Amino acid sequence: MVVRIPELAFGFIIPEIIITVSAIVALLLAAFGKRAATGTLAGAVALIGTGLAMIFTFFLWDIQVNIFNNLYTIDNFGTFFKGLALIVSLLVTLLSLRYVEREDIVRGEYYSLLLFGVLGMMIMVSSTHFITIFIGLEVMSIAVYVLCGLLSDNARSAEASLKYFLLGAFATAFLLYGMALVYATTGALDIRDIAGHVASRKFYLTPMFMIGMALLIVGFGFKTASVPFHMWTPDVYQGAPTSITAYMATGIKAAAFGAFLRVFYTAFLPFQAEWSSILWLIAVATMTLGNITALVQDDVKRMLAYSSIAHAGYILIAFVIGDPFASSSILYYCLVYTFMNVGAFTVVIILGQKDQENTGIESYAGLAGRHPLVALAMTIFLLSLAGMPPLAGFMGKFYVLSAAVKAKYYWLAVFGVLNSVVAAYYYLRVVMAMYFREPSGDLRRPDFSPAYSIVIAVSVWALFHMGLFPRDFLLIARKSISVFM
Amino acid sequence: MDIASFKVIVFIIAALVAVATSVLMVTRKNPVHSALWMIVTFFAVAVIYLLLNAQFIAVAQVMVYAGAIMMLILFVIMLVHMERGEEGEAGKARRSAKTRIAWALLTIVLFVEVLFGALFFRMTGRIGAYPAEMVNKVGNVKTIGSLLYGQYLFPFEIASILLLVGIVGAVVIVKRK
Amino acid sequence: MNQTFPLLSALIIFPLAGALLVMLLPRRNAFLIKVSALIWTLVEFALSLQLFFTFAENDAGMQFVEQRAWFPELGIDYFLGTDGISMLLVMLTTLITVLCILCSWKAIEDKMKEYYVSFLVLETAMIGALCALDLVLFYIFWELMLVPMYLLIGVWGGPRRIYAAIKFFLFTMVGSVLMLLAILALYFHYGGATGIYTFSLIELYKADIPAIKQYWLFAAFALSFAIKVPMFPFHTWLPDAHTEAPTAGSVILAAVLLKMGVYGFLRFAIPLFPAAVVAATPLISWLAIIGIIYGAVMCIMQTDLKRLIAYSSVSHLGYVMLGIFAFNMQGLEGGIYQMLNHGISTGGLFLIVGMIYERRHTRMIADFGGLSKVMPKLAVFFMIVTLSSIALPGTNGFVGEFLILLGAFKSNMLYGVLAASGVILGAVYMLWMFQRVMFGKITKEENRGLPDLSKREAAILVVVVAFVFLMGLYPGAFLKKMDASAAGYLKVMQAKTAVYTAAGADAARLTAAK
Amino acid sequence: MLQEIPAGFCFVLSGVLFTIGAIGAILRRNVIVVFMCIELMLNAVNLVFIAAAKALSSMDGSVFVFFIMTVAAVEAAVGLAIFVMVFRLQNTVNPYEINLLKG
Amino acid sequence: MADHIWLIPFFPALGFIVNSALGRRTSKSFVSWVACLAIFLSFLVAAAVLWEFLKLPAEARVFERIVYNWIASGELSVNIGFRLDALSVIMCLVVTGVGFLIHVYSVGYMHDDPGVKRFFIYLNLFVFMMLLLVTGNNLLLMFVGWEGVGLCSYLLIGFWYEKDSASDAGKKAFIVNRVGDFGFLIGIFFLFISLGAQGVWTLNFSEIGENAHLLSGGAATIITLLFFVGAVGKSAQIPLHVWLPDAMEGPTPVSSLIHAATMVTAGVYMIARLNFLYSMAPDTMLIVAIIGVLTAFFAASIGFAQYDIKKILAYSTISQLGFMFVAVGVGAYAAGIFHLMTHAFFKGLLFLGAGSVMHAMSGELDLRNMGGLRKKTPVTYWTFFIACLAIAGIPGFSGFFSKDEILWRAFSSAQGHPLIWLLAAVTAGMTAFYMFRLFFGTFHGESRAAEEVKHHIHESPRVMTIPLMILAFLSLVGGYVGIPHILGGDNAIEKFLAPVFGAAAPVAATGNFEIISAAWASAGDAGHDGSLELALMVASVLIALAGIAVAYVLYVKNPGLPGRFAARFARLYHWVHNKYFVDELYDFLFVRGILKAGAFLLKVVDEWIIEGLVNGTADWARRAGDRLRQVETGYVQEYAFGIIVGAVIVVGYLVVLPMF
Repeated sequence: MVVRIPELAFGFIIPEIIITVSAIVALLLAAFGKRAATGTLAGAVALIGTGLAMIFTFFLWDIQVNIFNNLYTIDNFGTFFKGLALIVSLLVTLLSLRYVEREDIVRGEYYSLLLFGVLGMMIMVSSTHFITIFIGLEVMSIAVYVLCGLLSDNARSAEASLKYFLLGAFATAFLLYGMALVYATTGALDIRDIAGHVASRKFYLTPMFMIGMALLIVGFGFKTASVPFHMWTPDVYQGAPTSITAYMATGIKAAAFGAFLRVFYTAFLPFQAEWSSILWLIAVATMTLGNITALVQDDVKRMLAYSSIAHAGYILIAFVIGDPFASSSILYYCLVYTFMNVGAFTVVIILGQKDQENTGIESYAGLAGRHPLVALAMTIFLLSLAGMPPLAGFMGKFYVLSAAVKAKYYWLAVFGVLNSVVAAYYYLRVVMAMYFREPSGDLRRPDFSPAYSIVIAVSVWALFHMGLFPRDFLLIARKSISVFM
Repeated sequence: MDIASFKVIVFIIAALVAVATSVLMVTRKNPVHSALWMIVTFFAVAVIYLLLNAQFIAVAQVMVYAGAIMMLILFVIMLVHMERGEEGEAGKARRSAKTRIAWALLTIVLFVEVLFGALFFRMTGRIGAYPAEMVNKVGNVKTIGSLLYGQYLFPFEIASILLLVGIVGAVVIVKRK
Repeated sequence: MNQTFPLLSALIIFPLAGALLVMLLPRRNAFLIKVSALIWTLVEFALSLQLFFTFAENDAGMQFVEQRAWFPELGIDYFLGTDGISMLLVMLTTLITVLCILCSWKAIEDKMKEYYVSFLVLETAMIGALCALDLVLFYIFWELMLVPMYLLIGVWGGPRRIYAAIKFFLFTMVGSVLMLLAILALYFHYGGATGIYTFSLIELYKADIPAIKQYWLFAAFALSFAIKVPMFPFHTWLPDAHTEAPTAGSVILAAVLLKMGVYGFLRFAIPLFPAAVVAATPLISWLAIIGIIYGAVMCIMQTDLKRLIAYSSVSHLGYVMLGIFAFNMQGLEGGIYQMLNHGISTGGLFLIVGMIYERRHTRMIADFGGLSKVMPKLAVFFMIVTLSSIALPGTNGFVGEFLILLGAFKSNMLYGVLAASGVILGAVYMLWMFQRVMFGKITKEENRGLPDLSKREAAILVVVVAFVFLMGLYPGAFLKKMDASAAGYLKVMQAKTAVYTAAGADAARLTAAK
Repeated sequence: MLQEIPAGFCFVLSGVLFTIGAIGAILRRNVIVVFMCIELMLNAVNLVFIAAAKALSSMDGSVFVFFIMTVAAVEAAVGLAIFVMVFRLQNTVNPYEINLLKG
Repeated sequence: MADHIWLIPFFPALGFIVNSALGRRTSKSFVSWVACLAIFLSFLVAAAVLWEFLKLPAEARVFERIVYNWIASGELSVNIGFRLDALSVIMCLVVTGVGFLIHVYSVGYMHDDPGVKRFFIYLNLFVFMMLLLVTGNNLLLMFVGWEGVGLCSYLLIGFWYEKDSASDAGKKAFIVNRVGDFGFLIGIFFLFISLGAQGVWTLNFSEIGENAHLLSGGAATIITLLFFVGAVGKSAQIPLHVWLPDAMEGPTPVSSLIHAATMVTAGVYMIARLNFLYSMAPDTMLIVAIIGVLTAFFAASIGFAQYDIKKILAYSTISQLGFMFVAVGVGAYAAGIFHLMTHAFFKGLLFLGAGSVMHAMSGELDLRNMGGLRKKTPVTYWTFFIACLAIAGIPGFSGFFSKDEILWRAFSSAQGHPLIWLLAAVTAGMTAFYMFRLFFGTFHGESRAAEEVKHHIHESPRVMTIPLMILAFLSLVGGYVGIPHILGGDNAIEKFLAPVFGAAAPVAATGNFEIISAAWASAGDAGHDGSLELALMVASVLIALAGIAVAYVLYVKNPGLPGRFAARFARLYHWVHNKYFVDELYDFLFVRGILKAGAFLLKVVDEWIIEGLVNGTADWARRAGDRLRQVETGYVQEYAFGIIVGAVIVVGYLVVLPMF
């Protein structure tokens, strides 16, 4: 009996450690600090921690190493998604600084959970083993289940939390069942072992393995909000605190895609023909359903939720194709999507008040007259979401579509572009309300704060920068994806 | 009766008990009854674990599930007075019995599909390094322990964080204003 | 001016810089905003004059070329250039923008800053789309045109502006997204065949694409451009957009944006897919002819001035398409020339209607009558522009229409004859409109006190009328600029299509032999 | 006579339990019972892991089950807290009465 | 002079520009005299050219000057260039001469009109366009003038734009003309392409003339027919004659200048100008002649039953234009131009006279309210009388020579036919009748005017009467430039024009017509000792005299008779009075037809089909969205069920499907 104590490779997980430590510090501050100042202090801790982690993540670039008995891996792919998770964390923490105060949310714990969620994401995307993936996923999920319900005395928030929790647990059961069946047929939990086993020709297609794979699709499909596993998305996104909605729409989705990608591109690559054909259907259904339902939404937050479903559909297009070009476009898309979505949700936050979110489209009427800059920023985010050049959203779509065309998935591409026309309609509805309508009801001052401005400014800048000079980012994405192919 | 057939008989009994009690769990109107039946299910499953040479897991099953989790659940049920039964008017109106049966049937389709996999199961997997004899020689708990603190140390540590998150989460939710 | 000065880039960037500048101006100072927008566009126009005068007439190729790698891994370049075709359209754009700024002087009082910013951004996009020689760059500018125009219609438009704006946006977008796919398919086809992955148009011109694939790609491009033109069955966004847009919006829409569709055909759809062009020419020609006659008949039925002019655009653009698809010198040059003409005369018509609208706040023909009496100056300008629109000899419209019809007649007599019948209908609807608005007794009391043109308005219209006559009496100034390009274009096209027509003829002979 | 319990038996049993859990999860009208059903589904998963581990002479399955149990415990803690919160705010735990968010 | 021929159109253009630019700031009289001066200067230049021509040998009488290259595209190259030859110089003289007189007349006539400046601006523009039409050296420039005069006609008919009838008439004139222009335009294309097919890409008259022989007969026929469509429109021939009577809504000098003397004759001029083409197409010429004679006849018949004096004159114009078309149709181009000239004199005079009458009668136009003007307006009376004699074809007056030449050529030339002659001769009689009906009705008998009108009746001022007198003089002597050989003259005008038409040796007719015409031609030759010509001349004079006599009987001797006739032949009268209901027919066929079709297209195609598809798609998407949103019930277990459904599908797809 050999006890294999793993080598202490902490050098490679400094970002994770920093995040954990900051989370605990924030927690301690919440527990022991004085009421008034601790919230802000915890926020600062979170910011600093994220920033530090980011710096260290940067140093991990181009390092490829397996650590902790091959349970964990540091590679560009993981590092990219880690960076993404940290960007999300940074942006969401920033915009939470004021939002949390306004909504009277328990602040120390809030930041702590936020950071734990990020930790979960980081673990999830760097794991090469089902156990670590699962644990990471759960760390992330549990944190977010709680975060969803943090709006005080708000039944909707509680309901969102409940729904997310129940369905999350339910879907996790499917995911686990899938993992179990894969394990039962291959005897391996490490995705590279699975791949090796599958490739070693000792293996032939058994139904059980396929069922396992199918159930994994269900599980990841849930986290990425793909049709028909998407139904929780609008409700939860709508009910959750808006900052957390932004967090879910960008961070969780990206991390889920990261893990999804890693598992399928490593373990199940030989079965690409099989899973890509079902994902083809799912992609089309996701885009279409997300967009068409978003058409009739009058609540902007909910509309953005549906739009996030639709965007998952676009990402799935690239997923289906599965060549390096397409995969790298997923990464780029996730990155771009982060900025535009966080930006849009920030505007949603700005327009809200305590206990009154003002997310109905009528609250946006005449915004351009009252607050031209906010309206302009929102327009930029929405247009980017709609894929208008020269914003980054366009480049994202452009790469996805070019990948589709390159791989001769013409119909998928046609569905994609037609959907983007449908999508343009509902994004423009908001623009329309902001610019074309006269304001209705009482005009209360929106809730400005420098933190919001920074988030918005950064997002706008990022959208322009990544739209006009996408090269570096796509090259990074390519390099990241090259670990698989 | 040799040990093997004894095992099978025990397995069959435990399996039947598990199925029966889980059906009861699902069908009881009173949540407290459901919870109690569930505990029985967990015990039955624990028996099967024992049969499958997973002594540690069997014990953990009894302790964690049947003990901790179910107690917690029962506690909450009592706390919020949910034992009164669940069928509110709104729920009744929402879906007819037919629909519910249809839903159940569709779920059973899933089962049939899974069954399909189970029936065609072949030993295709890679044989691991821990045959039963070896494990028995070392001891099941020790083996798992050495794995958890050895090879799986990393997720184990993360699991501790997970527990922390769980605690913080539960506390935050309850203490929020 | 030496050739190394990046004139085209300057033309593209300059309005954008102006937009930023205007954005930074204080909102209170309306006059400052207006004046700086005006000066900015005037300087832009002056810059474009530089382009006009330094343009080498005898060079059929691209001039003022700028090429810089932008995304070399994908073969996307920052690649600009202009030839006799696009150069004139750039001129038109810069000119019309000045007029648009001028005509908005009084009409726009609400959200003035945003208005001028939109306009300047629109100018950037238009010039960019005209100069881009890289497909991705083109597409970016092409789509960029949508947003400011959408805002112009939606924010400063008429009562049904929201519907019109969204209709405009979605119609155009349906076409353009499919074009995007076609661009990509072309890119990968060419890359796959030659190993050179590039979006450079000049490079892609060399592509040799199987006929069937060409049909599909052409269909996607053509759909996009046909919607923009707009050709017959895709025209219904236009009346709404025109009707609801503010004056300057209608002007720029009619004068420049519609030309983008035709320009797209000229620059992209036709030279890239010769086989498809051979096959599609009858279809497009027939659609153009239907457009000419149908648009004219629709005009007769309209009761709203702007709607009427919008439908007349359908008719006029039908001529342009017909001319271009005649594939001879007269048709092509006539088509291009008619684009400029339509910009001037229909732009002028919208300007005039805008001026009337500013005074009366109605566009219904029935609300007018007898305006000649109270607005004699306007009547004169209106008459001249109307006549230019119905292509009276001596005005600009005639030169273009004559060349187009001649070209069409040369390529197919039936086309020429049918299209020429539009000449009659054109007179019918324009004169009837003019009569109902300007002639007769003043029946409405409100019309009695309308002031005549102000100095500013007169200045705008003088420019328009000056171009009407300049282009009508001395078209050589413009035709000469495009001669070499057009001739070169036709030569290339003939060489390209010859393969397919000959192949078609051979195939026909073979089947006949069997 | 069988030497060992065939893994297939366990898989079938697990399938049955999973299905019963799933049916319960979608039909019961008490979130706590729904949650219990989900726990039942997790148990079914555990059964597969254990059976497979046995059949494959591998311990990984058992380890995984250990983690699943941990997660189940955490979920129970958080989940029950959430239920209590919802109950406090809406005075019901019937999932059919909790639908402020829809459409 | 040859280098300065561009001055001919230049002066009116200059007048137009000066007046437009300065008009607002200067006085009425400045504007009017600038306008007159401009025309007069052109007239002087034209006269100088004529003078120079007469000094040159016949073949050299062509001046051509190119100003600049106008449109050049591919093979097409069109210049702005002018060309004067015998034909165009005559036209120039007529246009500027008569035009000048009418300008001067207008100074008086329009004196009190508030729009007088605008009037002169338009008038100058018109003369410019007309001169452009006449002097342009290529077809396209001619077309420019062609459409330009149409525009001016439109502007001037609708001069009093506040009157709906006036602006309607202007529009109608323009649109009907456009129908003709459509033919003209297609003709240009066809000619250009057909000649191009032979390697000659040109629109220049002289080059076309030199290369016309390259065209096939069929092509020539089509081309000439197309051009003829243009001529029919411009010169108000059947079936496009409907605009001219309505055109009388314009000020009377306009009717005189544009709708009698100059513009409407452009069609004749164009055919004469393109004589080399027409001579290649005998079928076309036959059609031209037939259309001409029918127009002449029917227009004259309508003239019987009109009461508006200007309308009567309008129908008379149509009728006379018919004569001219008969002339060019039978190949007698010179005769046509001759008649064009004399007609310009006497018809211009008639209109100016009518204007003078209106001036006297405070704008009254209805024949039924006139009478007895002889005493009060003597100058008008006498000049009008001379014009009537001229148009009636009384020997010695200008109309006699030109009309008789046409009649004789209609009878005798290769393309002519006795039936044409017969109809033309009858028409001549009818002309005499209705002109004298007009004359007697206006100037003789008792005044039927209202009392207050009667008081104001007075002779027009000198500025109006002097042009009348000059025109009367011209109507009297204008014919002497073309005295036929049979009467001892040498037909100077025909000789002068010969170089232009010389090349146009008529080709033998084809088809059925060939036999008949050949027979008659031989008959003509056989009888060409002069006796036949003389006999026919006498016959036509007799017919004309008979017409006058009948008019005298009916309207002076026995004024009650016409009413009884009308009552007797009520139906016929009804038809004639209503101009055979052609307007109504067109209204039904075209105006309403287009409106109906338009309404249909708008409703069905635009709004129903296309918009229906567009909005239908949008609606569909919205409804689908509504449906789909209902799936989001908000019930968490239904969401869970959704996951199960998804799992069933995914598993089924991946596992079960491949099994089959």
